[in-house]
Amino acid sequence: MPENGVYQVLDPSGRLREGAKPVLDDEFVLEGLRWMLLSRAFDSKATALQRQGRFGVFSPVIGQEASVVGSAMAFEPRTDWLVPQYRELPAYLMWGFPLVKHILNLSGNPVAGRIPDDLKMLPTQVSLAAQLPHAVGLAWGLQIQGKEGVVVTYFGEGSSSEGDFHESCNLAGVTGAPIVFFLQNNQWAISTPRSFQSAARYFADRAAGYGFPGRVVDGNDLLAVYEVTKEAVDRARRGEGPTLIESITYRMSFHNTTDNPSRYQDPKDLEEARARDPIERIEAYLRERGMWSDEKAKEYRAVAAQEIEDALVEAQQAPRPEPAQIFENVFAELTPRQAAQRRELLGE
Amino acid sequence: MPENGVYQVLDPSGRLREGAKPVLDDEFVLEGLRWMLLSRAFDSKATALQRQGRFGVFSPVIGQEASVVGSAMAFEPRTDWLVPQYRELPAYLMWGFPLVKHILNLSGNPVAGRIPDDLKMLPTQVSLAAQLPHAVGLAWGLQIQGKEGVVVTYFGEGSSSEGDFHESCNLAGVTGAPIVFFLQNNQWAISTPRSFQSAARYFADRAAGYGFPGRVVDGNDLLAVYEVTKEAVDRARRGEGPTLIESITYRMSFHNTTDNPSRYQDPKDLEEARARDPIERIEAYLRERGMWSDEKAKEYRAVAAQEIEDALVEAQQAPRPEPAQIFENVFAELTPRQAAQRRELLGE
Amino acid sequence: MAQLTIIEAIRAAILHEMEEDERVMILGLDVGRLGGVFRTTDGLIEKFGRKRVFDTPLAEASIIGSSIGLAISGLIPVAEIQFLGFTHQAFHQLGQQLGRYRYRSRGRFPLQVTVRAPMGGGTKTPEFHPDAIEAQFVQSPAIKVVMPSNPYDAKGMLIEAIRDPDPVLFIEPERLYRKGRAEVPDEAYTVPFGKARVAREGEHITLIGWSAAVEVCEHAAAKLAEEGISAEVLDLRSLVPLDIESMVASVVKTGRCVVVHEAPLSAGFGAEVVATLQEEAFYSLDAPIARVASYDTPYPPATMENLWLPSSARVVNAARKTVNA
Amino acid sequence: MAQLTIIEAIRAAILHEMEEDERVMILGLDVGRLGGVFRTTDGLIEKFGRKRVFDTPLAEASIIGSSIGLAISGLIPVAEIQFLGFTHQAFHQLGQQLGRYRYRSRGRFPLQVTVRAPMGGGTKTPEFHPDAIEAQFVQSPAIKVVMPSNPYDAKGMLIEAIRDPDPVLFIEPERLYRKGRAEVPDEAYTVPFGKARVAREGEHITLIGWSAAVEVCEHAAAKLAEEGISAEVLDLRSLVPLDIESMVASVVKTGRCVVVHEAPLSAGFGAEVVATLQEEAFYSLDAPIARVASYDTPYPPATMENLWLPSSARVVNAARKTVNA
Ligand SMILES: Cc1ncc(C[n+]2csc(CCOP(=O)(O)OP(=O)(O)O)c2C)c(N)n1
Ligand SMILES: Cc1ncc(C[n+]2csc(CCOP(=O)(O)OP(=O)(O)O)c2C)c(N)n1
Ligand SMILES: [Mg+2]
Ligand SMILES: [Mg+2]
Repeated sequence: MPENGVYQVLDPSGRLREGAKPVLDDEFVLEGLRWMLLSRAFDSKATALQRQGRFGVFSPVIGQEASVVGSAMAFEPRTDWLVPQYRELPAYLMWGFPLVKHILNLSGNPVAGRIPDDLKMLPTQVSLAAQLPHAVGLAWGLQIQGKEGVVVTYFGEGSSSEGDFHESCNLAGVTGAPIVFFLQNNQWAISTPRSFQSAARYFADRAAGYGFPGRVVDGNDLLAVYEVTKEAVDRARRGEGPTLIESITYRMSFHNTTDNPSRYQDPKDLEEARARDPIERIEAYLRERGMWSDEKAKEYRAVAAQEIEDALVEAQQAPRPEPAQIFENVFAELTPRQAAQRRELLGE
Repeated sequence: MPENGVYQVLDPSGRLREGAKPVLDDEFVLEGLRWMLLSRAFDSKATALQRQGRFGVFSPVIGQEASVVGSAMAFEPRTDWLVPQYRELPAYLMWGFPLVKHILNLSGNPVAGRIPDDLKMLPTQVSLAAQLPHAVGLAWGLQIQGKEGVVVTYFGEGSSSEGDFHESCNLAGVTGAPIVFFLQNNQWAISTPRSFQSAARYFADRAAGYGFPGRVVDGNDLLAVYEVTKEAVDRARRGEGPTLIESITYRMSFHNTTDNPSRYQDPKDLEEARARDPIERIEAYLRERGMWSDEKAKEYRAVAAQEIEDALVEAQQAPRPEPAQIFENVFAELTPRQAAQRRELLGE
Repeated sequence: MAQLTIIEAIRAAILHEMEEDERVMILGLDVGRLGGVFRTTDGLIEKFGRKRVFDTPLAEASIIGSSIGLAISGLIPVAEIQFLGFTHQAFHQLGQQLGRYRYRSRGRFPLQVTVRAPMGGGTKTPEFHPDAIEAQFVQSPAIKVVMPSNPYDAKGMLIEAIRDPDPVLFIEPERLYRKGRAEVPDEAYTVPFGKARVAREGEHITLIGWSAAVEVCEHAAAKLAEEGISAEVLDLRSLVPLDIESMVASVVKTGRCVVVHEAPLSAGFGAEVVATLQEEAFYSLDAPIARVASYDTPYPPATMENLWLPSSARVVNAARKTVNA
Repeated sequence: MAQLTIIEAIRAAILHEMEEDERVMILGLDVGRLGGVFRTTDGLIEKFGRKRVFDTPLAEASIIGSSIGLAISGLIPVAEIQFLGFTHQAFHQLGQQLGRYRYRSRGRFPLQVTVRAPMGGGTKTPEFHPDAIEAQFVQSPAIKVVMPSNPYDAKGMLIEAIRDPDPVLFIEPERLYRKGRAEVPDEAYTVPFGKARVAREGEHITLIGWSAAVEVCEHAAAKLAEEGISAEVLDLRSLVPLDIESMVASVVKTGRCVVVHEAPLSAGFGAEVVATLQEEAFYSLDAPIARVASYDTPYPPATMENLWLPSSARVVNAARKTVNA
């Protein structure tokens, strides 16, 4: 992957590239690794629970942990807004979204899974790329009102084929809104390979057509992702407008729990991707610096497992969804017809 | 306008730029000028008729004649397909569309204005950019079937902000379809100036994001427009895929007959644009080469005027639209409900 | 009190709300220097500047989509779509996103957004522009759909829309924009949604319309009066919420009804009106409810649009038949 | 004859038409190696190659829009939209362009295009995916809208759609894709559009449905039979063209009717059915026609969808009330 134009700090074995000077201090990197391990542990647990019918369909982050965590680390959740797609669990958690609420959403209790009022994040989006104009409007609105804050929006390379991508980037360019478009190029949109998605050399090449910079980064390199994103965040904070970042990574698991990649994926590709596992890479880096060991690895994994267990137990205690909730939050007030339908449903 | 990246053969006074070697022979250039003059003459006549209520709303080509004619000259209407927006009258005529039919369309008789069966052109499009995926599908379909032919589609810089632009270019890149995207950047979308439309330096910069070349050309320079388009056509014919051409020109008149540019246009801008009139430029060039004179100018203009008069007279003789036509060409066969409605309308 | 056209009434409403509340902003194609293609926003950019009166790039989905984000940021966007037919370019952002954000965020993000657009034919605009597609929005159940037919309602309902905490699609009757003036109070006032208006009282039959079709009903009622048929005209004004009570009350009184709309007949909102009335007033109906609508074809060439659109003559015919049934 | 699921019947139809006519091609998301997210195109890319089985970029408007051009070039595209809810991203290309090209070109360019998409809830798919928005397409008057409810019709109607010289929106009942098998002839056959199907004969009341709602009607009819109420079940099969004759004939016979659909009530296609019946069979109606539909809210969280979707219990209740009215 170290290719012309693709920013990298660590090589796939976790060694610093020649001349690279990491800007992140080790404690912060450790913190990043913690999130990555939590995400990975959650994905295995959730897959098991989904197979037992306790969770709905979900999309694991496996393979993309550095991409999501490294970028999210560059923001300040107190002032900055997160506008997700659906494959960025660790970012939601880093923004303060409780894992228990995520579990409630996955287990069909989204009412209890509502985003807390003090968190600056929007709900996940399944209508692909539809979140992009929302993110631009939000950033533009902050700018108009002189409010602090930068917006980050995540989306896949597949989603970037939608018209919404274009219209949003173009509007962001025109308004100079403080936004970072974070495109995760994980090589697949369900079964559609990257090469069928676009003939562009890099998706980031599109930024020029909107009048702002585009950057390409090795998405499996936590340090590189952080640095490139941080630069974009700083630009936006200085009022210099949007950046499009293409994070080149790999979806190391199924698209979602209904998918079976063996139908369309060459096992060799997956093997190669596994050799570039972002977690192993950052573990190797930290080990080299004396910050990581087998014991630490065990300890972190145990803590993550416990955190997940606790959240699962807590989720059990949440109130179950009630039929009346079907009619909540439709409008501030139900129309007479809706009110009548509600009475019918509740047998009132 | 001679700027870095903008291809030019003639300077605004009609002199050959240093080192420029025109590839068009003089007869062919004269032919181009003939179309340009016809278009200009038609626009004044049509404006007058519209003011008298004899024509519906229409959009003049004034100022963009070199852009439309120069590009259209690079195609072979016998094999190539024209997919228009609505501001490309001389291109329709060059494809063989009878002026009388154009007049019938403008005067509210589109049934009589149907495109003849043997012409390779699609109807004009008012849903902006909606024609672009049609053009791509058409080019791709020719490619799949091994049929000869290149497709050209015209659209404004305003239309290029629509999602359809993006999706179409991306699909064209992926399929490698034989198509030329011809973007007329006439600086305005109704009252919206080019600077509000996009922060991109050039619209043609967007091509890189789809994996094919983008070119920028002085759209008021007939020779330059021809050459750049011809190159793109040749590429497409060789099976090397799409090109995006940005033709930088100026809308020297109103958007359409309902518009009043004095509300939003700086008169100085218009004056400056007038000094770059594409017709005067090519006339000066031909005069310099001894191919043009005041007499010729008079003669060509007289011929154009006559052609328009003849078409207007012929249009008078076309059968008037009939109520029953409301129900023609809905489906191959009307549904029972539609048939009943038709009977109601006709009092049957 | 001044005599205003619908255009002027709309402008007055926006002006008032922008002066009153600095969070209110407008965005759309050509809303700035040009003042909109119909001049509804004339003079506003001079007063409020480009920050609050924003000429967007030519992309409808991003106009609606960014309005969602603007609202979340704390502003109150009033977005203009140049012609209702071009909401199709933004359909996924309108019904599914704007119309469901309160629901999908479980109340965390209500959206105070107004989307304005002119609708309807009779002015020889090209295809797509005049499409009467109001029923399609009603099928997106969490967006309000309102349609004034006169200057007084236009001002009051637009102020109501801008202040409504939920998204409102405000559809304007293009054909009536400058057709006639009516008394409109100078001060701000609101016309609540979900209340139909009795445009004319009558005894023998109820004519139900909305938007420009109300004028057609009124013409028809005048002609019917000459024949001794007393027609009540009900202007629905809002499709969501729907004033079922007033519809039923009128039809219970008259026992007969004709519904008139500009959209093609099939699956037009007229069908909902008929279905609702036959559910709620079945035993009061003395004759089948008739619908007068455009025909089930694409919008025809401009020279034939008046044959295609529902005319008062067709309404009179339908009413006569209904009364004699 | 083989026992096929709806999925298999659809695949058989496409396979047959592709073998028969080399102009037929398919395009859409994941239609190739994956065989579509529901496997309706399984095995086709292996047989016909990427030229005729094309995995497109992720962009619905370009799938429909390019199909228009493909048809003009001489091919017969069968486009797949992964879930009907995502036709909203393509709405301007569907109703306004695909649905009007014959009209706007005055007959020069008819478009032989089929657009397939699964519709409906009950399988816990996420929001937007299951939206039942069929009525919105009917408001675009020059596109055919057909909705099979069983394997036999799925095959015959899809072949009919592919051969139809006009654009056809072919909506598939996702919930029934693999639910049960039925006899399906091995050879090609067509089921003509505009003919409703009597799924069950009855005397006392007519239950009208389409797509997966037909199954709900059949369950309800079975329960009603236990109570001595003999319900006729009419499967409309095609909304455009609509078989008004069969609807009327059944209701004239029974005098009572319940219409069932998955879309939210307001402005759903049920309204059109009711409005048409009350126009055409007014004097035969012994009670108001009832509608059983989803509620007027956005699609609810998956765990509650079965409370929201029309259930056979609700249909039984409505039928009882109607019969006793
Ligand atoms: C508008 C829309 N079209 C289609 C789908 C169905 N779908 C869900 S995920 C997906 C692939 C997304 O690929 P990408 O954007 O690359 O994200 P990734 O899943 O790789 O993270 C598709 C096609 C959808 N959810 N929304
Ligand atoms: C989808 C759509 N949105 C809006 C309009 C209204 N409209 C007609 S022409 C026009 C401006 C087009 O500008 P451009 O594409 O630059 O072409 P030009 O008129 O300059 O040739 C607009 C906004 C439309 N016809 N279609
Ligand atoms: Mg992807
Ligand atoms: Mg322009």
